[in-house]
Formats: sequence, structure tokens, C-alpha cells
Amino acid sequence: MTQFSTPWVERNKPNLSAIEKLMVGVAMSVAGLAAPILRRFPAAIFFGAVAGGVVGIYLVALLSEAFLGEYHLLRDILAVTGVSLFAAHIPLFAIWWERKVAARIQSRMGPMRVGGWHGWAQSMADGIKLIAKEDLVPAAADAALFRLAPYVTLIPVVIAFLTLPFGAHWIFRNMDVGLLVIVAMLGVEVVGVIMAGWGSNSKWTVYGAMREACQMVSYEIPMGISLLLPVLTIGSLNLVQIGDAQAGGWHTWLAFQSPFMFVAAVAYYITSLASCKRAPFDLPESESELVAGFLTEYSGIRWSLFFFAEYVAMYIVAALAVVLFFGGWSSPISPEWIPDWMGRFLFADNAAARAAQGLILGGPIWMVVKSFFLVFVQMWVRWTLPRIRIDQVLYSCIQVLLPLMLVLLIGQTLWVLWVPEDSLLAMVTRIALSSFTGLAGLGACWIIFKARLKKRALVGVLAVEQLPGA
Amino acid sequence: MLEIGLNHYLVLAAIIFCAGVFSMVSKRNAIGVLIGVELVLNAVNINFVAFGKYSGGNTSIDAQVIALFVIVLAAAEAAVAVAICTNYYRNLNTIDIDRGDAVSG
Amino acid sequence: MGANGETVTVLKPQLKLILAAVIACMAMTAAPRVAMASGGGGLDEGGFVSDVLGGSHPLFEAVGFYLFGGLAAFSAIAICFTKDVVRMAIWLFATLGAVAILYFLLTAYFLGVIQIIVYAGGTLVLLIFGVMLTTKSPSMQFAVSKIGLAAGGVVSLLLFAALMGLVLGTDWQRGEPTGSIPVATLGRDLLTTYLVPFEVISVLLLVVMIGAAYLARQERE
Amino acid sequence: MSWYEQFLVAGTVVPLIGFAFLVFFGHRLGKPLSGWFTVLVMGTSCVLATCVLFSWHGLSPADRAELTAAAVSNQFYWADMGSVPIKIGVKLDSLTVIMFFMVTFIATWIFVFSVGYMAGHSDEIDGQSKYHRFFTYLCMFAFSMLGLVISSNLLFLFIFWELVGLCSYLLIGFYFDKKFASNAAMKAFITNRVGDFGFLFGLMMVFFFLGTLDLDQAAANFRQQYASSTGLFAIGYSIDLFGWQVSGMTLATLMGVGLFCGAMGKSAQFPLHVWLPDAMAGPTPVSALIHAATMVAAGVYLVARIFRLLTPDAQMVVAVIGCITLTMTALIAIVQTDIKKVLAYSTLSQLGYMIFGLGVGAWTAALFHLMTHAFFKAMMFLGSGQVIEGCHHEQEITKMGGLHKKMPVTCWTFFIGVLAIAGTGIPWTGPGIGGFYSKDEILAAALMRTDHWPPEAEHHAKAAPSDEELESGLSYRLASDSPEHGATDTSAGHDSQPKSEQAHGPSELDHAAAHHVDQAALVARATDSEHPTSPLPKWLFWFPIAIAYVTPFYMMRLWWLTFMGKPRDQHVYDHAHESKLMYVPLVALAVGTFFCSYWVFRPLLADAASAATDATMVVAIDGHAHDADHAVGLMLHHDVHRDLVPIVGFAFLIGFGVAWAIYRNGLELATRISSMPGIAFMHRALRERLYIDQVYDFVLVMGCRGFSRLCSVFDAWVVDMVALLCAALVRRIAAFSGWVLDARGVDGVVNGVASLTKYAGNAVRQPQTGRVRNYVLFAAGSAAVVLLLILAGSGAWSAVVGWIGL
Repeated sequence: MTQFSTPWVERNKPNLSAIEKLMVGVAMSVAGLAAPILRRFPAAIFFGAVAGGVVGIYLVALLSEAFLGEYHLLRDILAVTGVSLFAAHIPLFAIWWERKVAARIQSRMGPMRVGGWHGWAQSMADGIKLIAKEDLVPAAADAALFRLAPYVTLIPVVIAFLTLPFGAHWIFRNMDVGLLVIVAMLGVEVVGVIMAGWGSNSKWTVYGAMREACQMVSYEIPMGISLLLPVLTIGSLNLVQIGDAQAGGWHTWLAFQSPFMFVAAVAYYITSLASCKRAPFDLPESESELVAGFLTEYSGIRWSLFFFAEYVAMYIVAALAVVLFFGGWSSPISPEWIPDWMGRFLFADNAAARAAQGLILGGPIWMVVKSFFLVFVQMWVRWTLPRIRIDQVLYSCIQVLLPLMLVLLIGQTLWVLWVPEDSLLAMVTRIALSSFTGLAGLGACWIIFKARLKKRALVGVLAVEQLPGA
Repeated sequence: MLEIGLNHYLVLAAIIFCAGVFSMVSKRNAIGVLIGVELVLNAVNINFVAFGKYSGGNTSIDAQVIALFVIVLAAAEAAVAVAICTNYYRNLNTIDIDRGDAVSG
Repeated sequence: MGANGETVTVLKPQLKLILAAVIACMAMTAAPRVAMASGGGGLDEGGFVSDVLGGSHPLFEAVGFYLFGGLAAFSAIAICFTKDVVRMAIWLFATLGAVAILYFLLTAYFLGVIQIIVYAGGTLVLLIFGVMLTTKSPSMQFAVSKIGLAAGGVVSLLLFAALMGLVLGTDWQRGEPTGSIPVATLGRDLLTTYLVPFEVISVLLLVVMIGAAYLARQERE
Repeated sequence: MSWYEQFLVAGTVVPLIGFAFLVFFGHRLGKPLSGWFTVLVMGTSCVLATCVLFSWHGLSPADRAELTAAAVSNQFYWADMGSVPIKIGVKLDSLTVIMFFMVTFIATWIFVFSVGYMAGHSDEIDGQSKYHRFFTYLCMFAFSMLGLVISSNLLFLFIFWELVGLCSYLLIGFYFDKKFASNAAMKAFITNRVGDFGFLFGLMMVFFFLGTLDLDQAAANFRQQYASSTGLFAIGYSIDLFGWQVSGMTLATLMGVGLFCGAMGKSAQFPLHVWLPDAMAGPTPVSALIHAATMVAAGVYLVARIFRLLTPDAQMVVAVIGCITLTMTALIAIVQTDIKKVLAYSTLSQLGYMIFGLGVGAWTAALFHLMTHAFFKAMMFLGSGQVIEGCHHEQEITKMGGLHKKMPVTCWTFFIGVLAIAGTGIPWTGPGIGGFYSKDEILAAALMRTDHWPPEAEHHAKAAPSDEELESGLSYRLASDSPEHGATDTSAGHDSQPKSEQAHGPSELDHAAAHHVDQAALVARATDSEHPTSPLPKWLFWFPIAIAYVTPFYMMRLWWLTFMGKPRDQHVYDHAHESKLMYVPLVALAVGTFFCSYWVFRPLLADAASAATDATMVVAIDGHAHDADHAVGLMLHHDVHRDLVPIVGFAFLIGFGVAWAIYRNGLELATRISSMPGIAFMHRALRERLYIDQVYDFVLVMGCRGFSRLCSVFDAWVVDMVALLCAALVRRIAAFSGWVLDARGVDGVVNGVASLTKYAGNAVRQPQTGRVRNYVLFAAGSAAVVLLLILAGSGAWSAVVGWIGL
């Protein structure tokens, strides 16, 4: 009688109440049927499900359009599909990109092989690997919470796309409380992390969860106040209205509206880093202190779902920053600057002109580009700055950001009250701040250009030309 | 039964209310009791909003404002309650509220 | 053709498939543009929320209510029968979320969002935080006597019966159900009609903040 | 605000800043530095005041009136007292400007002197230096006085008034470890409180009857009420005051007298003058400050400011009080041997002249005398300080003599002061000094009021005074003449409307008010027995005249005994010396004495007089001389002055001569004279200050003691007896109730209740488990039961069944 024991096969049965037992029984029977299939043909099932889902959605949409035409169900289902797929592809791209950025910052090349050009398919290969990995639940863990946690983390950030505008009309639901919905969803995300940390039942994970709870509850306050600044300036919680107010060109962007807004934009960006656990605020998952924080016990697809959630959240906060402070979907060019001869073509009423407008004056492309630029800055920060201690995290929130935010709030209120939009002070401030930022941007471009010229010197011995796919 | 009206919401609120009361009575963990309190407050809020919607007129605004106040108060109450729990735990080294019967008659 | 080559041949069609799927998805992301262009940008009136959840169509409303109301009631009852505190909190999370969606169904959008922000994002995290601070091991539970449970059950059922009698036995005064209230109206009312309670609440929050900080402070020698 | 106001306010605030600085950092600055800092502060203030004075002097009267009016409109709102707004503002007129300059200028030199004076004085008490504290108080004193001068509001005037009182208390009692000093401080303070009680009383009456505390507004209301027979002067208006029906006119008099009471306290007039000689206990610079620039001047200044609120009766009171004071104190001064006491009594006498001058209506002259007196009295006090300091703290003039060799500068500057106070000048010609102009003008006014009054006959002949007459010198004005004369005319003509048009008042207000004058009221007033134009009694003229002969006598006596003759105490003489730092202020003030006699003060005051005496009933006699020439030639150009010269023109020569004759060879002759029968009695009475302190002691202190003895007897024999009887009775009752009622009855009930409560508590505490859950259970259960009971009664269940059945 040899007693075999592995840490994951023998499980402590959690104490379940009757109703929980019933629910778990139903779920387990379904899972028992599905699991062997899932385990055998992961990729086929995944893509099959995607394809089947798309087809099914089309069918449902068509049927509902036929029966319930006035409710635009088709449009909504298409939009849901589109948004979900967009959300799903953000991590695929961003994870690859982050590895490239990290590599460049560290003077190396990063993934170069999978898929040919610069290893573009690396994320997908990783995904397939993670799907295929064994799904472990630690013996002492609270299995239900452990399994539920990734979904509670992922779903809210996808729901946040509900009111995130990509353009004046490119929004799933233009709601009165659009901004608040996004903030609410970012706040819910933390519950999943805490569930993961607590459910894993490990010292590291619990510490990670506590740090996350602490950090989120603290940083939501300055973040909320910084979001109030554009809200009180425009007088609306509606993101489309806030974005529309900045359509008059580069200098009308809200970040350049007053010195307070300029500082608030930067401060919002810092709090947003903390709210999606990005470096230098990645205390909940700090590998050097807590192994990997709340992620310690996770592996496989559940682990990757957390990362899906993290990268989508990164995009969401960046997009929010763009809408609130950096002009939203509008380009830096004001329609007033378009010369007449060009306007005759540009403002004509046809598809080509509309497409050109979208490129020149603003549209979803601008929104996505700007948002990804801010995501890039997040990565840049992550690979540049060291992680700070937990007491420093809380210090910087409570003693630095919170008072700063209150000052900014009061300052912006007084600015809105006392400085009329067309006054000289307002104009000078706008022009000074926007041209300062513009010059900084031009300087950055110049540095990049110089760097391109000296590629070899920068990359060093890893000469780009020597590598495949370069 | 398909037409959803005021009574549906009131019945739902009653269920949640009674569940909250039962939680308050049957949990020995202080935080469990607190969760029961939150349930009760939520049930009340559902009632407010439902009455506001189905009574017509400006009642809706009143109801939502009151519900808003209730939410804020609940948050404040939770903050104090958690602080009390922490203190309780520090003093008695447990979170079992049945141990805190020092004021018994 | 070695193993290496095989791998490549096996992977190639799959990668093409992935690429195709990606392209298809990209195409689909463009679809809303067409729909929106036809909709003339009038998305704010009659969209997903008010149609599917807000229930101008009785079917949707009923489905929404029974789905999320059921979830709220179920998870509220589940709280009663759960012994682990964190699970209770998770069930509470479900209840709160479902109630928030019920608020959406009742066209109280602002309230729904606030419910999520304050309750789910704030209070609940606080509760779990409290649990973490006051629990020695995750499996720590306190047993309640059978008599206590029975008494609680009896009282709750009696209360439920009484409330049911009250709710169903009353002929409530009805009016025309109101639509959604703009958040601006709500804000203006809050700072005009309800200014005094608003200020009182502000002061209360300050007091609570100080009080909670005082209570939770570390005793230092 | 015009820059005049700004400078005045700045000049007021600078000492306050200095005060605040010294309070916190004075002890760090140390011994000489904090004194020099104070000089710097006061000098700044003085420079500002000088700028204002020079510039103001260069303005035309119309410009000045414009600035005064602008200052009124610049007042800013401070608070509401009831429904009356209290406004803070600067009273900007010639009087303010002059007073401001006088106070800052004299204070500056006194401060310089103080630095030298305090250098030689011990300033340590219990090992701690009080040096900086002295200058701190001085700063505060200057600030209070300046604030008082620029206040446009009686309330603020009162506030600064009290601050002045406080500072005088602190400074008189500066050597508070000495019993006599602290006693003197308390005496000054308490005597002032008596006067301030009257002031407060008057203030309340002003507020109640005139409805404002603003000086100009109050005067305007007073006029308006008088002209239109409303308010205080309504027909038949009277109030019940402790059973007496007091008419409005009497109330107005009481109001004026009440306000004057304050001045009596501060300016040390007759019944309240006792504090001033004792105030010599303070350091000598403080005496100089109190006697010249600040405290006693405040009283005169107050009377000048409230002049327009006085009635003829009140004015009579002022004149009589002034006359009594000046006579009595001058006599006492003759026999004093303490150098500072002589000066103190001479101050009292001169203050009496000023108050008397205001009482007889010589507004300009009285204030002019205040100015000239301030300069020479400050100088003399500083001179006496120099002497005291030089003679090793010796104050008795009987031990001095011959000091002119040791301290020549002090001697001759002091002599200038003696000349000035004696009114030295060449009769019938211009040159003279100090009192020659100011005091003689007061006397001239008194003469006019006694002998040449009422002047209506001459004046009425000419409808309007010609320019020549205005130029040439003295004219008189009954400020209330317009309604009075209007009344006379209308009562003659019986045609109200067109006649009242003729009543051309000096101001628009009067003119408008004249329309509303009730015919009957005017008739009644025309025959009013309180008509102000009756001449004064003769003695009110002759007492001051007599004292004009006494003044040179005692001053010469003082100077001669101190500086001339042979040294009577060799030790003192050997020790005597002069300090340079201390005689610089003496010289400066001596120059100032000449300066103020000739230059800007008299015409500026005459200019201010027209507005400040714009009175209702009070009699005002004003010169209209607008430049120095007229001021100097004043006496030559008018009959009254010409009449005066033979009476008093040679008084200074006679006084000096007699004094020289008696004290030429020291004290022997004087001692012999004073021991002559008849004179000895008077001499003793005067030495004892006419027994006034003793009378106070007897009446007030002994009275109080006697009353307290009476009370104590009453207490011991009546109250205690009753108490003892009650106690015995209560003891009996207690014994009865204790044994019978309490032990049996009450305790039984109490014990019964207690055991009942115990049983009930035991029963009730069973559910009190201390467990929150149980409480919730009870609460919810009882709620459920109650609800169910209500529902069972209302038959709601059928509806439930119906709904579920659906």
C-alpha cells in the first residue's frame, strides 16, 4: 500500500452548503463532459468556437432584426462582437509589443522568430502554449474562488468598453454617466484580484491581495478627483461631449486648457498606473518580494486571463486619458486650418471624403493611435523605473497626490469661474502649454530620428542586419 | 407575471431584506453581521428606487437622491464598522461577536 | 523532412487560420461603423441599455428582471447558508452587482453606477480587507447553535410573511412610470433642494473618516 | 482716501507697529536700542505729521473743506449697533492736523529725552530689566492719543480714550514696586473711571437721543432736532427720571455735562483733579507726556469736539468748573516746594484756563492755549527732569539754588517757559510769547461775555458783517441764530411761509429744516427763558484775571529758587550736571515755543473753528484772523482787547517783581511772611491742598468704612440671629422627620422600591445577553409579530392569496 501524494491531486474538500453543492454539481457535470474535448483539441475548439460564435451571432442578429426590428438588436450584437474582439486582440498585440519595447530598452532584439517579421506571432504561440498547459488548483485553495477569480477580473474591463468612445459616433452606448461606468468597472476589477489572492490560500498571494486592496482603495480617490477636473470644465460626465469639446485642434485639448489641467493629466496618468498595477506600482504581483503576488499559484489559461485583463485595463486607462485630456479622437489639426481648396474636397459628402476626414480631422484611428502611444509610455515607464516600496506607494498617494489633487481641483474650479474662455490669459496659457508639449514632441522625434541613423551604435553587438527577419 | 411592476421589486426587496436579517441573526463573525446589514440597506434602496419609478412625477428624483444618501451612509457605516472590527480583534483576539457580551445584564 | 519540418508544416496552416480569424475579427470591428452611419449617430436614444435592459419591450424587461432579480435573491439567500466569510462577501458582491443592474432596469443609471463604485469597489473591498486583518486562517469559522439558526429562520420567515402581506395587501398608488433622469438634474437637485442633507452628509463623512482613523490606529507605547 | 488721511492713519499705526515689535522683541533689543527704536518710530510719525501740516497749511480754506468732506465719504463701515451703522473714519480738519503734529512733535522730543533720562535710572525689578517695557508703553500711549485725535466717531474716540487711561496707569505705576507709585497709578485710574462713567452716560444719551455716534452726524442731528422741534426738543417732550419729569432741554444739558465729565477726569478738573499731582510718581518724561501732549490734552480736545452738542447751561457748567480749577490750583501752586508738584499745579491751572475758555465760548483761544501750553510745559517738565536727574533725584526746590552755573541750557530754556506761561509781551504792541496771545485771548473773550454782552444790538444793526469786520479781528457768532432770528421775525410777522425763507441758515440742513418749523414751537422758543445770550456773572471774569497775576509769581518763584540765588545745599550743587542728550530736546522745544506762538497754529485753528463751532445753542466767539500778522495784532484791533491791556497787560511784570522781591535772598523772607498770622492759616490750608484729599478721605473712605461697619453690625445682629433661629428650628424639624418620617416611612418605601427593582431587573436582564445577534432577533421578531397582527386585523391576506394565485 504505497501512498502517493502530489500537491494537486488530493484536495481538501471545501465546506459547501447544500445550494453550493448543487451548483457545483451542475457545473462539474457540464465540465466533466466538456473537459476531455477541451483538453484534446484546444486550438481547434478555440477557433471553432470563435468562428461558430461569429456565425451564431450573425444568425441571432439577423433573426432578431427580423422580429424586433425597431430595437436594433443586430447593431448591438455586431457592436458587442466587435468590441469584444478588439478587446481580445489588445493583449495579443500589446504583449508582443511590450517584449519588443523591453528588449529595445535593454539593447536587445526581443522575440524575432515566431511568424517571421520580428516575431509578430509570438503572443499567439504563447497563448496556445498556455491553453495547452495543465490547469492546476492547489490542494489547500478555495477552489471555487480560485477558479472564479480570473473571470471576475477580466469581465469588468471588457464591460468598460460599453461606454468608451472611439469617435463621435463610434461608441457602443453614449450614456449620461459614461465616465462613471468606466471608473466603476476599473474598481470592480480589484475584487477578482482579491479573490485570487485569498482563494489561493498562500502567504504570498494573501499579501498580494491585501496590497492590491489597499492600493486600489487609496488610489481611487486621487484618480476620481483628477477625473473630476475635465468633468467640471466641460460640465458633463458624457465622454462624447467631453471629446467633442476638444475637436478644435491641438491647442483646444483639455490638458492645455489650464496649468491645473496639465498637471492633472500627468497626475491622472500616475494614478492610472497604480490602478492597473503597472510598474512602478506593481506591488501586488512583485516577483522579487512576493514570488508573484496574487499570481503565485496560477498557471495556464487562468494565468493568461489575468494578463488579458491587465493589458485591456492598460488600454482602457490610456484611452480614458486620451478622451479626457488629449483630445480624444480628434487630430491635432483644427478644421479651421483647412485651406479652402482642400476643404472643397474634404468636406464633400461622399465616402472617400469621409474617410479622408477620419484620417485628417479625427476618427477612431486617431483614438487608437493615441491610446496605444500612452500604452507605450506605460511600458516605457515599466522598463525604466524601479518598483517602489509599499509604504512609498501609500505615502505618494495620501501625502502627495491627494493634497495635490485637491489643490488642482480648487485651482481648476477658480480657473473656470474667473478666467473666461476667450480671455487673454486663457489663450496665452493654451498656446504656451500646447506649444511646449509640441516642441517636446518634436524634440523626441528628432532624438528618434538620430537614433535610427545610429542604429548600429545603439543596438551594439546585436547588429540588426545579422538577425533573421530584420 | 410577464408585466414587471412595482410588486415584483417589492417582493424581491422583501426577500433580500429577510435574507439580510437572517444573516445578521445567524452569523457569529462580526463581518458576517455587517454583510447582513448591507443586504438590508440594499433591500431598502431597491424599494426606494422602485417606488420612485412607479409613483411617477418628481418622486423619482427624490427616491434616487435618498437612495444615494443611503449608499453613502452605508459606505461610511462600513468604514466605521470595519475599524471597530479591527479594534475588537485587537482587544479580544477574535472576531466572534458572541464573545463581546461584556455589557450583558 | 524531419520532426522540425513536420512541425513547420503542421503549424503553417494553423497560423494561416489564425491570421484569417484575425482579419475576420478586424473586419467585424469595422461593422459598427456601417451600422452607426445608418443610425445617424442617434445612439443615445433607444440603445442597448434602455432596450434590452431598460425594458421598453416587456419581454426584455421581464427577462432582465427575472435574470438579475433572481441572481440577487439567490445570492442573498446564499449568504445565509455560507459559513466562510470571504465567500459571503463574494455572494454579497453578486447581490450588489445584480441590484446595480436592477437599478439600470429601473432607469436609475447614475445610482446603478454609484452602487458599483461605492459598494462593489469600495465597501466590499473594505469588508474583505477587514476579514484579512481579523482572520488567522482562511478556514476559520464559528458554528452557530441549531436553536439559534432555527430561531433566526423562524423570525425571518415570519418577517417575510409579514412583509409579503404588507406589500401585496396594499393597493399602492400608481403613477406614470418615469424615464431616466439626466445626471445633471440629479446634481442640480442635490445642490439645491437637498443641499442641507448633502452638507450634513459631508460633515458626517468627515466625522466618519476621523472616527475610523482613530478607531483603527495602532496603539503605540 | 486722500494722502492726508493715509499719512495720518500711517502716522497712527506706526507707533502701534513699534509697540507690537517691542512687545515681542523689546527684550532682545536691550537697553539703549529699544529706546532709540522708539525714537525712530515716533520720528517717522512726526515726519508724516509735519508733511501733512505743511501741505495743509498751504491749502485754501475751500480746499480744506473739500478734503474734510471727502474724508467723511471715505469712512468705512465697521458694524451695526442695533440698527445704527458704526463707521470708522478719519476726522480730517485743521484741529486734527494741528493736534496730530503737536502730539507727534512733542512726543518725539520727549522720547529722545527719555532715552537720556532712563540711561541714568535703575530699571530693574527682581533682576529683570523693564527698560524696553517703558518704551513699549510710551509707544502705546502715543498710538492711543493719535488714534483719539483722528477718530471721527465718538465710540472710537472712547475706545482710544480708555487706552490712554490704561497707558497712563501703566506709566504712572512704572515703578510699581514702590508703594506710592502704584497707589498714584490706581488713584489716577480710579479717578478717571469716575469721569469716564459720566462720559459713558453722555455717550449713551447721544446714541439714544441723536441716533448716531459719529461726531459730525450727531451735531447735525442735534441741530436738526432743535431747528425742527423734534426728538429731544419736541414740544412737551420729557422723560420720567426717577420720579422727576425731565424736559428735553435739561436732558440735552445733562448729555453735554455727561460728556464733559469725561474731560473732567482726563483733564483733571476741579472735583477730579486730585490724581494729577500724585501722577508725578511716574518717571519725569511720562509727566511731561501726560501734561503736555497726551492725556490732559485729550480732555480739552474732547470738549472741543463735543462743543456743538453743548447747551448754554452745560457751557456754563464748563466755565464754572474751569474757573474753580484754575483759581484753586494756582493758589496751591504758590506754596509747593517740590519742583514737579509746582509744575503739576501750574498745569492744572492752565488746563482750567482752557476749559474756562471753552466755557465762555473762546474755542479758538482755548485750543491755541492748549498748543502753546503743550510746548512750554513739555519743555519745563523736561527741564525739571534734567534738574532732578542732575541733582541726584532731589526734587525739593528749597535745597536747590544757583544751578544756572551748572546747567545753563536748562536754566535759560526753562526761563523761556516761565516767560511763556506768564504771558510776557509788550503791551499794546505785537511781540510777545505763548500766553501773551493765547491766555489773554481767553481773558478777552471772558471780558466780552461779561461786559459787552449781548452784542446783538451792534450786530443786528448790520444785516451781514462786512468783509472788513471779518478781516479785522473778532466777530462773534450765535451759531443757532438762524432759527432764533427766524423765530423772532416770524413771531412778529405772522406770515410763516415767505418769512421762513428769510431764515438763511449757515447750512443747507438748517435751511431745509426751517421749512418744517412749527409756528407755535418757534413762538415758544422765542420766549424761552433759557436764551443763551445772558451775560456771565462778573466773578467768572475777575477770578481768571487775578490768577493771571498769580501765575507769573509762582513760576518766577520756582525758577528763581531753582536756578538763581545761592546754593542752599552744597552737596546737591556739587553734584549737579547737565546731559547733552537731554538738553537737545529742551532746545528743540524752546524753539517750538516761539514757533507755535507766531506761526500756523492760530490761523489754522481759526479756520477750523467755523466748522467745529457750527453750533446749535452754545455760544462761540471766534476770531477770523487767517494769518500770523492778524494773530499778533489781535489785541490792538479790538476794543475788548484794548480794554484788557490795562487790566492784565502788566500782570507778568508785577508777578515777576513780587516773586523776585520775596525770593531774591532765599527763603527767609518767605518763611517770615508765611508765618504771619492770617497768612499762616491760609498757608497751611494751601500746603494741605485745601484739604480736598482729606475731604475725599473723610467723605468717601470714612463713609465707606462707616457704612461697612453698619452693615457688619446689621449682619452680626440681625442676619446672623435670623439664621441661628432658623437653624435651631430646622434642627428640630430634622430630628422629628429623621426619626419618625425617614426611618419608618421613606426608608420603607425606598427599600420596597429597591427590592422591587431588583426583582424586576433580575427578570428583565435575562434577555440582555450582550449579544448583538439576539438583539437583532428580538427586534426583527417583534417587528414581524406586530406587522402580522396589524395585517390580520386588516384582512390583507385575501389580496396576497389572490396575487399568488394569479
